[in-house]
Amino acid sequence: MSITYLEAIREAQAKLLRDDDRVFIYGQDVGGAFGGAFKATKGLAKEFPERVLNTPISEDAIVGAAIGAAMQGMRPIVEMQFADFSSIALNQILNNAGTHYWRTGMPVPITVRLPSGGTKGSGPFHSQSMESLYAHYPGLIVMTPATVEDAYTMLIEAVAIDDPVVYCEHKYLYYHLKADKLPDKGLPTGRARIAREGRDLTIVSYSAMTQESLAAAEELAREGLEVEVVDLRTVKPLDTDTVLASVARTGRLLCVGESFPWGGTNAEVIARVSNQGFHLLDAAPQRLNAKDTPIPYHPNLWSAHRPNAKNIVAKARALLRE
Amino acid sequence: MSITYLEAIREAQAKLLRDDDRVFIYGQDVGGAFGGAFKATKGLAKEFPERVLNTPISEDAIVGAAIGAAMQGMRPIVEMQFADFSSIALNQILNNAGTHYWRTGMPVPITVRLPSGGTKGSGPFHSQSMESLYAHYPGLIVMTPATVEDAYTMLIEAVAIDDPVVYCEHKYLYYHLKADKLPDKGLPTGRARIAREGRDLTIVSYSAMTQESLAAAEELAREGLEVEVVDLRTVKPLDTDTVLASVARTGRLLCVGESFPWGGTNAEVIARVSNQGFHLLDAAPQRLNAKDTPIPYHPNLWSAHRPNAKNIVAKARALLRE
Amino acid sequence: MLQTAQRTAKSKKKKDAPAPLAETAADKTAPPHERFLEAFRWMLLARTLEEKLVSLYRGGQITGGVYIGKGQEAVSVACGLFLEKGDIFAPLIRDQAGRSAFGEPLVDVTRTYLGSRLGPMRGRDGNIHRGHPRDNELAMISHLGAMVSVTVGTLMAKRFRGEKDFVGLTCIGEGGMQTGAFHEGMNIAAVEQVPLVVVATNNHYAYSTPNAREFACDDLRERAIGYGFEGYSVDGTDLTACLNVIGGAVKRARAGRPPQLVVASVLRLSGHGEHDDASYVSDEMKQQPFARDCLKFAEQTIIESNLVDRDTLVDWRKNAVMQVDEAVAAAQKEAVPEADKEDWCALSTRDLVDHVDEE
Amino acid sequence: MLQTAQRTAKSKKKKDAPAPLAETAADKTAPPHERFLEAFRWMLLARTLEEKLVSLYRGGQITGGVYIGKGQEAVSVACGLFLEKGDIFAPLIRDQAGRSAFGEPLVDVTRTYLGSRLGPMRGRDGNIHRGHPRDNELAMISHLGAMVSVTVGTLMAKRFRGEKDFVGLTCIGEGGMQTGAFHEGMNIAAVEQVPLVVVATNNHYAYSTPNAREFACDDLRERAIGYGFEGYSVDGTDLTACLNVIGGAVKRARAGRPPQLVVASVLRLSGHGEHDDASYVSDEMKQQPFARDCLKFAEQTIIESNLVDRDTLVDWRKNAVMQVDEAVAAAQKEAVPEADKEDWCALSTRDLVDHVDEE
Ligand SMILES: Cc1ncc(C[n+]2csc(CCOP(=O)(O)OP(=O)(O)O)c2C)c(N)n1
Ligand SMILES: Cc1ncc(C[n+]2csc(CCOP(=O)(O)OP(=O)(O)O)c2C)c(N)n1
Ligand SMILES: [Mg+2]
Ligand SMILES: [Mg+2]
Repeated sequence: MSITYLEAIREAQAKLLRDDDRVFIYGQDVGGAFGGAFKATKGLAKEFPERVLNTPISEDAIVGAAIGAAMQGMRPIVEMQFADFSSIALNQILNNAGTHYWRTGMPVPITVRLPSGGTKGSGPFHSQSMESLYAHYPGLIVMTPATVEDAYTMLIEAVAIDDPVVYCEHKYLYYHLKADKLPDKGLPTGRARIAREGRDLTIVSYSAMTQESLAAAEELAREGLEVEVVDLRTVKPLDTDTVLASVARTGRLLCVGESFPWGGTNAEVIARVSNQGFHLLDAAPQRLNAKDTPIPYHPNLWSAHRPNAKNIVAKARALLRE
Repeated sequence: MSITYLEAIREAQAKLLRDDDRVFIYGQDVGGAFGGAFKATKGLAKEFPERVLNTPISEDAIVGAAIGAAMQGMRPIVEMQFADFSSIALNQILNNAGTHYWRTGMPVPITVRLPSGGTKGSGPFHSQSMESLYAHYPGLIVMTPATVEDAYTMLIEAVAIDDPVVYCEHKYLYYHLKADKLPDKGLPTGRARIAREGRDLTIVSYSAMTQESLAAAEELAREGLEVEVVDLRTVKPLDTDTVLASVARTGRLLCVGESFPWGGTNAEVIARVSNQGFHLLDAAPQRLNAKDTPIPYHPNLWSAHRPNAKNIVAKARALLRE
Repeated sequence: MLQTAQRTAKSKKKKDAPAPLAETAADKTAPPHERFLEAFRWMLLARTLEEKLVSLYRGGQITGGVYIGKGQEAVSVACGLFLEKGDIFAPLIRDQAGRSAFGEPLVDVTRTYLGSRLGPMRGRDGNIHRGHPRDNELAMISHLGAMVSVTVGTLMAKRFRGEKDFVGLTCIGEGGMQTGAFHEGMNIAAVEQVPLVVVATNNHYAYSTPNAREFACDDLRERAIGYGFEGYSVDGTDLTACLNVIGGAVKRARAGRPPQLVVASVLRLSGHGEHDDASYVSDEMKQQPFARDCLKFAEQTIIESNLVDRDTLVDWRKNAVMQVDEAVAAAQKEAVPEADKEDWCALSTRDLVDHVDEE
Repeated sequence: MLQTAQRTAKSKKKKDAPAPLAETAADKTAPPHERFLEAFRWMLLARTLEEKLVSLYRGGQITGGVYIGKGQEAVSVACGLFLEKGDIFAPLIRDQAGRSAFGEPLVDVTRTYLGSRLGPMRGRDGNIHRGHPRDNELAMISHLGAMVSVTVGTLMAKRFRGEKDFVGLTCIGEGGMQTGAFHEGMNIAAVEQVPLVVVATNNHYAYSTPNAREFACDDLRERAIGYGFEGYSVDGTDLTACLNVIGGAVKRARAGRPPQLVVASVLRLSGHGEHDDASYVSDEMKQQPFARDCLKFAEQTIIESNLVDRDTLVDWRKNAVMQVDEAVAAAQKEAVPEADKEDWCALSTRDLVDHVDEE
């Protein structure tokens, strides 16, 4: 049996609905026989008609309602149809969910699923990676699973956590990524994973870029270059220790992320390593981001806009030459 | 004659309205005899009743309307009552204004004024610094004036620029900061300013934190420590060259910003210097941010939440000891 | 848990108003004039408290803004008075009367305004940004309109859990009705068919902005039908009318009718906040019928129809002043927060807190 | 500048439809049946084009989604047909007919779907996310509701400049009406009293979501009064009715009446996009009167009332196919964008572009 990243997300939600009647799924087109724009909730409304609910096109109210339900003891999972549309819910996520525990002492355990990242032909408004906006503000946990196993266990973890979680699932991995089976448990939340060991260079990445980085590492291995790939898993909290330990081994750091270049996860990782691991670095830390324009529709442009194995390899080679 | 930071913003808008009939001011309570929550448009509606207009409490539509007017040749200035409420307009700013030129070839010259930053007793929703959210996305210029002179010339520049500008004016500086007169022109947009020269340490800051940094530099000077203070003026574009040149002189970098710690301007500056000026650094680059919680209401908490001259001095001393 | 908390709130409430009247608060079948008298006493308490807050503010003893509900007490008290244990209340800027009637202890107000560490917000948030979510009094965020959908969610949760006969009530101003969040919240309430009452007070200004620049329909009540709400108007200066119309709306929502919108008309009899002299409010405005002071008018009714004698009114006033002074004195004695005693954690899950720089 | 651009558009339009009829497009006093016939031809052209796009999509020649307006051509064409030089049009997902009637060259559609570098979006954006802002055809962003306030702003600008007799028209679906952005946009249009027409098409689904989970009022037209709009309903399957009602709304807005809301009722006769088999649409739904195919019904009217003979209809169909084939062939010949030929600048002010890392 082989299961995809997308199926893992559906399986996690099925399990959550079965095991915990505080859980409900709320979002556009998640219900009925349809099961969501990406089918991440396919079949769930049949089994749990009262707890898998279609909503109006009202992202602010969808998250607002989830917050209210969480205050009353529920464990809502919100599906945004695309991460890009969470801009409409951003105020509820940052200013209501993110501040509530600190202000009142009562946490709001909501999980907001963001189908994130670029895919061919999706264009400026169906391709965004928004983890950096949410991680910048206090009070939120931001998950960015890069594997089928993590997609499954981290979503279950997200719902278990008493604090609000923004769960960024990558649309490019939905079908591309497969595993043989689903684990019962994964690494603890907030712990990064050494996706591949190596002693020449550390690549820190997350979500779909972990897969591109692993492909790049493969290729570089053929040249005898041993690249260590760190998968952050959550960008907030960010596992600085694991990153530093890797840089201590390699002395070289390349950060790879799909979001826009100014600020964001790559900048944060480099800032931490430069600050706490300055003496560990044998060369200037580098980063690869998407370009600083909207995400293009045409595949020719899109494939050049996002980092990919090819330019990761090039950047890594240059860095290894220093 | 002495003029405050706030008066400079009003003067700039008066001049813009007088010199250019494409300019209009749009926002909550900006009109009538009232002239805005902070009086930044006081008296302007009297002189230009048709071009200083009160709006409903509809941030999304306020910015949407400004975008439409800009497409038709106007030069709207939007006043958000507090930066914090721009979360409601964020979608129009990022996804409409920020993408329009790249998508269609037609820029939308809007200026969105964000009364930003903390003041005593303002609490979680009237104190935010949001420049990092806007700078992360493509297509926007983000200004953060730190002086009365810049508040004036940069606002005039903002309206002259064909691209959308997010103009972050700091509420703490409104009354605290005074100048003798207003200049006709300032440094070019995108150019950082050496606010104080020194050869021992570079402090990179912007907005109100430039003032705290200068106060810290004063104090350190008494101990014979010469701190160079770089005022970024715009956080996007970010003047890497001026920062690097300063670090080349001092070998030490401390970034000071008032926004939340994860990501943002401080991380971006450190990432650039570590990447492009790695060999210039004699010690690990440091940063001081606000704490990673909502901004507290009580002055005892607020003054500990934001960086200030006192802990800048402490951090600088430690860094100079390395 | 919720219930204990609720009980504490109710018992605290007994402390605010003398027992006999407080009892009738629970007893929703109280004869009209008793309900009216209890409402009047909460209004009196709110007005007394807010006058005190204003003087503290003028005396420089309150940091930040002070936002009062002067002129809106009749609407507000009716919002709190008909809610029972297990109901949800999401008050807004000008709901001191309703908060007290719902069971918010007076000392919570003074603690929050004075930044006491013992207050519900512990000095982390201030003034009207307070609540007891565990006691079903939601803590508003500033962004207007945002609390409508949150209230809807609390009611969905109660339905999920199989609770019965509950309602939720939230308040908004005519300005806040123009936010997208309000629209989405109203619509989703109707789609989910939750027992929600939305009380909108048109006090004719959003800060300095008059109705003409806020909306363009003749009567905001007309929006109800477009959402699938039942809509009512009420003279917000008339306590009797407020009790009838808002009480009726709560009853209908509880009985399973569609969500209810009540639009009250008043004039804000203060500045937007105490920093604001409201010089933009014309004398002509102040002559309008909706500018009538609801508290004065209620007192007049009491006197004219002899509901209680003048001595009792004097006692009630004294009692209100006493309670307010107690609440202020108590909060003033208490410790304010100190930075080094805070743990500065925005997450309840301590081991998931992110550490940007090692200190 | 705007005018030249507009002229080009209009002349391009001549190319799409044969001269005599195109002329009547400008001539708004054309006798009803000529207007009807012109409208029918734009509908036919849109249907023909979109059928072609679907086959290209099925053949794997289009990257990304294809979103068509099948069943909504009568509403859409009426949206474009009454707009004149200097008017603003902000079309949405299902407005191929209206776009063509407004003057969007057919080749822009094929260029955008096929990613030609010569298209208005130059391969940077695709499918329905296209426009000619300089020709007053706004380029929608995906976020529903966002274009309403943008259209309001364009009309405010025209008023600032002292222009006269202009209108703006924007389209929305019943799903998009539930967004906060739509609410804020409607309200601000009424507050600013701009000459705006909003045409909302209730095609009974938002993607897979039926009306029952979208809103809870009986008739969305009832929202007009709450905004201070004038509201009308129309059978979106009846071209004559669409021309009368939408044409009338445009006329009233132009004449200085309040903003106009027209709510049309139809069934989406396709999937949400071509990737969607719409299996969630019940047969019962498909039996409803609003499920009638507006194009078939219009053609039936033409035949029954003998407006033109069958040969002419055949010619028109041929002409539509010819135009579509031309537009496809042209776009297919053209170069697609190449990464190294792009300047990757999101700002028009080149010297203000930020450079994160030196390359
Ligand atoms: C989304 C949003 N924008 C702006 C503000 C700033 N603000 C606070 S109160 C207020 C006026 C509110 O008017 P209204 O809703 O009528 O309530 P009232 O103060 O009259 O009781 C404004 C503009 C806000 N709180 N939220
Ligand atoms: C704010 C926002 N949320 C979600 C979406 C995703 N989305 C695109 S079209 C659509 C359905 C639109 O339904 P409706 O407005 O009725 O238009 P129709 O497709 O029926 O013509 C949705 C949910 C979006 N575009 N914008
Ligand atoms: Mg008001
Ligand atoms: Mg629809």
